[in-house]
Amino acid sequence: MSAIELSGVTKNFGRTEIIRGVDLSVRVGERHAMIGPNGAGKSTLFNLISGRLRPTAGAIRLRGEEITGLRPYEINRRGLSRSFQVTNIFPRLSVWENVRCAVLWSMGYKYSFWHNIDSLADVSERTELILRQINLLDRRHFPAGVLTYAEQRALEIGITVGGGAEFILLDEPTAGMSRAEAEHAVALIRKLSEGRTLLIIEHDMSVVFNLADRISVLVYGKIIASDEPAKIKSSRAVQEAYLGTAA
Amino acid sequence: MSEGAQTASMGRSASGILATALRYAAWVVLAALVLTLPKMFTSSFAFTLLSLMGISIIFALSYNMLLGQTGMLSFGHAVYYGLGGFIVVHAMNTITKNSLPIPLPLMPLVGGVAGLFFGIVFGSVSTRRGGTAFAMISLGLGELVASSALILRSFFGGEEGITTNRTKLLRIFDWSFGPQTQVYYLIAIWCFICVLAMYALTRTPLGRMCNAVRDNFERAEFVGYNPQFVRFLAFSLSGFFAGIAGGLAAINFEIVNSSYVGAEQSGTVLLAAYIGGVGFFSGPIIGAILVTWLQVMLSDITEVWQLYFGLLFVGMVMFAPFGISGLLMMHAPLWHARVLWRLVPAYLLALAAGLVMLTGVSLLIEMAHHLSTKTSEGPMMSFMHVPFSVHSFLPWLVAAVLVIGGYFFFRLTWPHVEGAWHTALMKAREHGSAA
Amino acid sequence: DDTIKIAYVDPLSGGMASIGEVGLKTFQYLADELNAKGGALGKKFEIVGYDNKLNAQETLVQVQKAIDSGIRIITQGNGSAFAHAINEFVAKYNERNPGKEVIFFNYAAVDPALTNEKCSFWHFRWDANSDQKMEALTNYMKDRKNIKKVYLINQDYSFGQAVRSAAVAMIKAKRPDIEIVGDEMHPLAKITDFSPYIAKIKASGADSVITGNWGQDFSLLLKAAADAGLQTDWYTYYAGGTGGPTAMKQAGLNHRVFAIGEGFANVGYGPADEFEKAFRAKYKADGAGGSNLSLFYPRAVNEMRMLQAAIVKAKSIEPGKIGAALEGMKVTVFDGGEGYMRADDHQFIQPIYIVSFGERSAKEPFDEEGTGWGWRTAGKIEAANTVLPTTCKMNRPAS
Amino acid sequence: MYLGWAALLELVLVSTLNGVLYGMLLFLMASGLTLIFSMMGVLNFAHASFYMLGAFFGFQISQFTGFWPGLVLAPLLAGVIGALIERYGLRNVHRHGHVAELLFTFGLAFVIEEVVQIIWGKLPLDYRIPPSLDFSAFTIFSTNYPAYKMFMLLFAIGIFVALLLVLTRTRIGLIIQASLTHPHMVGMLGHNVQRIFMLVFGLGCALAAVAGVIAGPALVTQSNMAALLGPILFVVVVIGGLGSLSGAFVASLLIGLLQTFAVAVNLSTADAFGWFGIHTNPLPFLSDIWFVTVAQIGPIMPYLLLVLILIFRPTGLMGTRDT
Amino acid sequence: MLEVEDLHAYYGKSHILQGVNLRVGKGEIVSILGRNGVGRSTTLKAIMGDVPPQGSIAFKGKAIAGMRPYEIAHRGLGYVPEDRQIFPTLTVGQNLLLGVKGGQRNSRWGFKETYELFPVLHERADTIAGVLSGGEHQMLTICRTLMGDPDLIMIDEPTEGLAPQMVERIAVLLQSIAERNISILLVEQKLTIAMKISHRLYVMGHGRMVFEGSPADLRANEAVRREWLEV
Ligand SMILES: Nc1ncnc2c1ncn2[C@@H]1O[C@H](COP(=O)(O)OP(=O)(O)OP(=O)(O)O)[C@@H](O)[C@H]1O
Ligand SMILES: Nc1ncnc2c1ncn2[C@@H]1O[C@H](COP(=O)(O)OP(=O)(O)OP(=O)(O)O)[C@@H](O)[C@H]1O
Ligand SMILES: [Mg+2]
Ligand SMILES: [Mg+2]
Repeated sequence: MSAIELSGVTKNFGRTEIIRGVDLSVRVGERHAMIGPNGAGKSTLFNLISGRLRPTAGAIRLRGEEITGLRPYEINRRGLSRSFQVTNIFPRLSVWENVRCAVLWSMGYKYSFWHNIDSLADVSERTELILRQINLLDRRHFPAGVLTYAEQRALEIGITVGGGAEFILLDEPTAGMSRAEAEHAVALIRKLSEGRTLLIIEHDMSVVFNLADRISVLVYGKIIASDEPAKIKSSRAVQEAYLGTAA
Repeated sequence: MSEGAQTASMGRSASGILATALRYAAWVVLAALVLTLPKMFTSSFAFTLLSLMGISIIFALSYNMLLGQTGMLSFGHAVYYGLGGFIVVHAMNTITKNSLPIPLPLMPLVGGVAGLFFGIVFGSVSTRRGGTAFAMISLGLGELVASSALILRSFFGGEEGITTNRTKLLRIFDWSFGPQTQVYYLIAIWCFICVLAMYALTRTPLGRMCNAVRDNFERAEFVGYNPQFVRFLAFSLSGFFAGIAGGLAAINFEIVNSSYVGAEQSGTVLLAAYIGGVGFFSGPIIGAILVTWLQVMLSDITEVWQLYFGLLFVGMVMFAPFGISGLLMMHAPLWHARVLWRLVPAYLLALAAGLVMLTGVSLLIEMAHHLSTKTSEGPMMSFMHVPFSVHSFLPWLVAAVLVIGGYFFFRLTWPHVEGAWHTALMKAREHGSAA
Repeated sequence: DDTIKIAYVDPLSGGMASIGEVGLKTFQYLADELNAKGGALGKKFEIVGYDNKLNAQETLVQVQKAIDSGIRIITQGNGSAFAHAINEFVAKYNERNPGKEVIFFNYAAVDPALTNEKCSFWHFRWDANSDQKMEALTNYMKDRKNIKKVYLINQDYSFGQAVRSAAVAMIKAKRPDIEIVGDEMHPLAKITDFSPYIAKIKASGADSVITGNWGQDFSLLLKAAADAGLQTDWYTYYAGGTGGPTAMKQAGLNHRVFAIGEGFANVGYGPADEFEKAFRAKYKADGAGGSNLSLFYPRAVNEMRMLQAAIVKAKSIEPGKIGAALEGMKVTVFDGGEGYMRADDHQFIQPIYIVSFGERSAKEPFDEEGTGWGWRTAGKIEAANTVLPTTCKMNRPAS
Repeated sequence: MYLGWAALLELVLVSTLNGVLYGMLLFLMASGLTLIFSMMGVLNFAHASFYMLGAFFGFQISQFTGFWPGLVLAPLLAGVIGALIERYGLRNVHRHGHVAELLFTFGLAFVIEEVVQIIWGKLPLDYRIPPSLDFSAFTIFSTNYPAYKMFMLLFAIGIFVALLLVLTRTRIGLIIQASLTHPHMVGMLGHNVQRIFMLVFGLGCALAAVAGVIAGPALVTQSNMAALLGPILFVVVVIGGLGSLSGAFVASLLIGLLQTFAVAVNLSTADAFGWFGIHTNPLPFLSDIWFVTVAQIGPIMPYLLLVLILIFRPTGLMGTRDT
Repeated sequence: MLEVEDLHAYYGKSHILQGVNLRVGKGEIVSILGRNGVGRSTTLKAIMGDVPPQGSIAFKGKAIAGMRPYEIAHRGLGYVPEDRQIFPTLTVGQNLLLGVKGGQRNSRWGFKETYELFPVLHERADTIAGVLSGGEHQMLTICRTLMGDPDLIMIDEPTEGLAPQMVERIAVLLQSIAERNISILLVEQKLTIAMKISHRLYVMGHGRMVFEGSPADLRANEAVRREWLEV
């Protein structure tokens, strides 16, 4: 049974059809990359899966269980967590609080107003762990808003994985990072996604090819190929539609 | 914002324990203060004033649960305060009528429940929206309730309202609650409990998620929370505390009327919270104390108190946008680094200059006021016990000199303040890195 | 100390400040007048203004403040709501603080309840209550045969309600033939455009309108009427209120608007005219549009003079004694004629005048708000014909 | 009371006319707020104060030169004051968000009211309609309609058209809206954001003042006229939809008609049930609800409308962006 | 065209630019390379007047240091920020329209040229810009600045988040812009295209320039590359 399964998913905005019948199946535990030209609909697809948008037609399943049209938080509680292409954090909260907020629900504290948040050892430990992994521990007291762009991208990932979700969607996590940072981020992502299912959008081919177990290519709202990296690299269609001469 | 982080990270460390100890100490001191305060004042009016302050502290804090914590700007918070008050009065009257064995001190709780109830009812519709939409809905609801208060006489008692008698309830250790002193202690204790409760609330998962929702509504949805529900909870809870405040007010005045739910009441609490500083828990407390004092006393000092009131607010938002507590907190690091004293001379200079200018300004205002509205009393007036004639040229000259002189004097002193501030901050930084 | 302090608790800021200040000036003038005559028991009168900001809680806070500063006589008038609040407060306070009693003089709050079911020994009212005024008004109207269709329009709050119900009842009783063609209640101080109401009045074919409206509700109502060219007589309570004359002049309703009260300029009673002259001379340019301030509260004059008399009579400034002395006290009222403080409900009984507003003849020296127009007496109802029964069960303090 | 057909027709016609007139008066007052609140997003609680300033300036000027010069000069004066306030006050407050702005204008309202009282006193002024317009334009069913009201109507429409042109012909609207999200970027694209804000705020104040000058003589010119105006203007703007001038126009009409007809209809729940033969009050407590008439609640209907609209259609009637 | 000498800039107390010198000639493509956080973006912001600059900045021979950003823009300096700053509530068309400066005529760039360049923008002309794809955001910002018809355009990481073949197109675009003899000051992360299209290169490190020369020079200069670019 596949972890995330899309069948015949379409999405229109007004007249313009953006997603045109996507069938996609992400296997449990694999690292799955999604590539495709700008405006192909990758982020939109993420928005559909994560419940930010409702599909016009088609069904989306998580572990075989239908999640089409659920609210984002309901989907998140079913174990799917996503990051955003445009950094999306809690700017006025400290770095620490940012991650802690991501941890709280999954630890079962929900809307509690009878626990003292600072005496929740488990929460603090997990938060600290995450911060160490994205190595922002020394910046934890700073309001997230004043971090540099690269740091904010790292925090974005931290918030995404904070809840310990087993399905993780990352939308261009390394965008705007330098080589070095990108490589560090990839290492981090590899570590964090151990034993989880990862679906990642990237334009940086080096990242894609050294991270992904399988790759799907989305072009104008259709998946034109979905296969092992090697096959994708060699596929003509993909060459023309996407990689161009650069790769 | 990051105290939570500090305490958590410092966890079991000695300094952590010290900090916690200090925090509790602070509460104990506060409690002691609350109970001994009346002893310091002789005039019985002090009790009235302190009681009012206690009430508005609760109210302002409950308001800040919305504005400061959850980022919801409400123009109708008095609704929950007022309805709490009305329910309490009705309750008291029924209790008296049927002589039920329920003592007065429990009544605020009734108000709280009422506030909670209406918080849930109105919250369920209004918290669906945020930002300006929410603000405008709250404004609409406020107006609706306020107007209904004049229409639905059987419940609201028209514009003269409904009266009650607090002494007629079951007595415990024969406290009649007739004298203001006893009412003060009732309010003080409730105030203390509520402040404690609301403070605790800010350090719970819900409290933290309120901040998160305030900062980034959408992202909260993607970490598993239903932000609308978070807002709703915050709203209902703040309704609860507002209701308690309203109940206490009803007990204090023994009368409730439409003005309890009115826009004026809602506006005042917004002012109090903001002036005190919505960014800090202590802010609304300070604001409530200040604004209550101004409202009650300013009209004795000058007839044009509204002018000063207005000028104060304009000044505050322009020069202290983070409120009084914001100003104080700026100095916290210096205080910890024990370098605050370095600022004192510069501050005194600036203060002197500022006072000169302000004196000039208020002299101008008072003279203009006298000239315009007191023609019948003749030209003689007195300012700070100095009698003079507004028709003579000298006082105007003096005022002008004070204003302009004060202004330039201030301009001169300001660089010193900044300089002192920076050196102190540098010192504080070193101290910080050393520690 | 050697002053008799009186706390004047009324709006001195905000929307109604204009009215509150007129009252304050009046009382201060009266205090000076009495002091010039030596005060009472060798003590001077002093008026201390307290701003109740037109808010019930604030009213109580200010009263408390006054009491705490040693004041034991409180006077208030604007708004029956606040009068009720003070009345309740004072009653409770006196009960809880025996020996520290305070007394409440009400110079303008006209809700009948204050001297009926809500009456208290510590409350005295110098204004005729709204029922009495209606009694007088209807006594005057019943002889005016040209009145056939009456329209009632009032503010939707207790005072308006009182006016309305009294009017309905009394007209039915005294002139069954008069048809009440409309009975409108409109929200208090919320209407900016009265033309819809005027349209209805027109449609109803009324020849007279009775209204208790005051402030802008009065001015705007009249302006709208004039705009629409409505031709009716207006029987009002507060046409004389600040802004009223200005509005009537602007609306050009020459002697079509009638007002009722215990006294007006141009009543033609010597002493009153003297007083009026002096008063206006003192407060020249303090009135609307830089006009002279005219005496709007003859009742205040009665109140202060009777206070002085009562203190002298009681030989004490103890509120309890003053109250006792006031009960049943008979005096010649400001505009001439007999008046007395009825003991069983503390309602002052006095002659009442119906006046119309418009161009002046030689016999009418005084104008209002610099409009050039002034009051003309249309009728006088003797004190006896303003008496109404009371339901008050006064419980007097022991001793 | 029972009405014949003719009377009914009369009532409907007259009420419609009254409604439109009142609506236009509302729009006149709200037009400035649409610029400041609905375009710039500044919760300007001092709007009514500038309306009042307009009336008083107009009155003062009319004392020397008559009504018409006042109609021009008073708004100019108020506009300049507004612009200065933006330049030296509001601008610094702006970056601290809406609440700060709101409090600033809130305090400003206090200050303006007191200053007005110091200068002109607290009593109403005798601000007269210009003689040239002091006649009745026409008469329907023996109800006169004064020329001044017609003038008011035309003027309101004129302002509406003028504003519409300014906002559609120029990019001012766009620049302001863009500045709400990225002021610096707008600057770096070559637009002087600060100046535009200053001008727009000034213009908004000037429009408020125009309303004051025109409404002053028709209503009561007194130092409390600002307070009496109340939050109704915000209601108009929000119901119309933020960022939409036409919306404000429609909303004004809507509310004008709504209130006028509410008065005209004047039914109570009791009457309504009466038709169905129910004459006993089903809810003995709150008996008031039973006897409340539509006319009584007319003035609060706009707020009801506001709440409903915001819940079910947060963009308002014709709004472009979410409130 | 643009001469910058001894440029300093601060964020609060932290000294970010410590004496930057650079010049851009007419129709020239000049790139600034460097690691993250060395202050490349800040350099552009300082030139644009978005962060207060200290030092001398001359554009077309006139000193522009200390001018307000809109004045600088009116002098013909265009800026494409790294965080795009499109106006999310406005439509694509309106975003472009705002690029046009007041009182500007016979521009080299109008809607027509822009839409030819990126047809997708034409398709989305009436879409709210906030919902555009990352790539489309990038196209939009570049075009918006071009609409202002600048003589020198400063672009901060234009290829960030672009698909490979889109990167190609940007490179081509930049060259075609330069051919219309509009100068370009480019801040790039991706060495490849910078090397390909630049006439001259600067390498920046710790708030000042550490290398200036042609792509060839840089290719030759192993040391600089290792110390300042790679890790
Ligand atoms: N709400 C919307 N209304 C109209 N068009 C939309 C909307 N949301 C997205 N689009 C369009 O759908 C297309 C796909 O957008 P999407 O963000 O998914 O692209 P993408 O694959 O993520 O591209 P990139 O790699 O550049 O981020 C884009 O052309 C965008 O303009
Ligand atoms: N708003 C700010 N406040 C404080 N420091 C800042 C701010 N913006 C940037 N900085 C700091 O200034 C330094 C230079 O920032 P800049 O954005 O110019 O780096 P860069 O060379 O553009 O790197 P990047 O690849 O991240 O864009 C960084 O260390 C950053 O931390
Ligand atoms: Mg994308
Ligand atoms: Mg950068």
